[in-house]
Amino acid sequence: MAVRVQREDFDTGAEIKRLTAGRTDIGAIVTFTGTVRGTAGGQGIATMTLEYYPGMTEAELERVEAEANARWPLQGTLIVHRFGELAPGDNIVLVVTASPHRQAAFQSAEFLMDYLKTRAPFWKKEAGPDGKADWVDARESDDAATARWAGKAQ
Amino acid sequence: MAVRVQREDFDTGAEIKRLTAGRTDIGAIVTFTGTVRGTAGGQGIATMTLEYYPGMTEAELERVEAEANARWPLQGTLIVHRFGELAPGDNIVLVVTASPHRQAAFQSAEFLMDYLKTRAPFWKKEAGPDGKADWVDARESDDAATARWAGKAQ
Amino acid sequence: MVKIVYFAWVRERIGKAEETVDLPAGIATIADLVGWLRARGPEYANAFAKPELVRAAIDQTHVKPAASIAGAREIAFFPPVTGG
Amino acid sequence: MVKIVYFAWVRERIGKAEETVDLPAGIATIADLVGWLRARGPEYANAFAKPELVRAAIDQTHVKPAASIAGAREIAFFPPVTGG
Repeated sequence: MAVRVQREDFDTGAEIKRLTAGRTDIGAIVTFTGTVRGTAGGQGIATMTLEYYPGMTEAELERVEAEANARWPLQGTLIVHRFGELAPGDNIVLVVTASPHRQAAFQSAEFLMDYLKTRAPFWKKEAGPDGKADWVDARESDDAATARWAGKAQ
Repeated sequence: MAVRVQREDFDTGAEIKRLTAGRTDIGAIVTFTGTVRGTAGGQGIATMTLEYYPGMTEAELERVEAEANARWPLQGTLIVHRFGELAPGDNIVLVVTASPHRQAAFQSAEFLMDYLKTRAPFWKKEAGPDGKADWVDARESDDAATARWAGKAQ
Repeated sequence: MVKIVYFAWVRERIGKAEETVDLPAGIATIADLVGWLRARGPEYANAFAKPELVRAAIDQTHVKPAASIAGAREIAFFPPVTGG
Repeated sequence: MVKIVYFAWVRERIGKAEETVDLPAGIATIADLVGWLRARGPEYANAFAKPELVRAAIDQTHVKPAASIAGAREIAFFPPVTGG
């Protein structure tokens, strides 16, 4: 289990290797990589800036990572989330889950991403090509995606 | 869209980079990497050998890849499957899906893997530490996993 | 003395990321604190113009407006999170 | 003349990966072909001892035992697939 909030980019392939090196008990590794899209709601995006709450954000990510490990038989999990100014095409977030079973690896990665996209303490500001920047509003459809995990049995 | 059946190993990180290089319209990339486990049914595994049907196997993988692209809004898909003799910890199969939406990326990757684990023309032979080798029988639980996609709306 | 931290547009409107304040007696809850802050100046009034849009945390744990701030070391105000 | 290919334990039991055979008249379906193959020798009888465990494809498309083999260029026999 590991959580990192960092300004630097990450390397999905290297993270998989680190998580699985020398192990022969893992059968399934799922990764989710989130990237900055060049448009949002039909508008062009020049930059996306992510702010977070140092201390609280990491603690929340560790809590949800522990919850995923309690719900599914996982052998390794990793959450990496970037902050600062990002450009279209840049990586934002990485989730890696490893399990003997592919369903557990898929479901736990989706669970973690639903949380990260809706409940994790990050705030997003998007600037258009004209430099005009706005904070992004919270989205309801994402909350619905997270709600479906509430009370869900393994 | 791309399908490869190959003896050589693959590099998940490099495949992600190849699929997404220079693009700013992708928001979500999911990868599934399947690896050889060191035990099966409580027995140790020394090697796993995969046989396939050259021509038919690729055609089937391309068919299911096209089906995934018809069901979900995908911007890129990749299936790489190895054949030949593999050892515990080795990579077996890689699926990569890219989409503007994380749910589509997750669901299509899971759909492709359910197919690959149950319907794709591959045959698996496992050898124990004593060198005794047996062909693996088809598994019913995996067929159930594939059946749930039948007729499922997007 | 309690440290207050602000994030995203709450921070931008107030014009500072954090401050340490001496609270008068009678400020018992998050809602009390919001009321007190709003009276400190137009930048605060602007940040808390719609208090229902501002979330709070005490010592890095989410809390409701009715939560007691007794013993708090760090109180945070921020918009609803927008994820990654 | 039709090419027949075998995979996995079907291949191992028969002892060859492929062969090209001249079929006698009256061999119209996959099931007919299986019956004809079984009579070719003990290795074939062994491979097709439980015909329900052997799957078939004509020109790389899965077919049922009742499928006609008329016009087939390549017929394949293999166990149920076991995936990756």
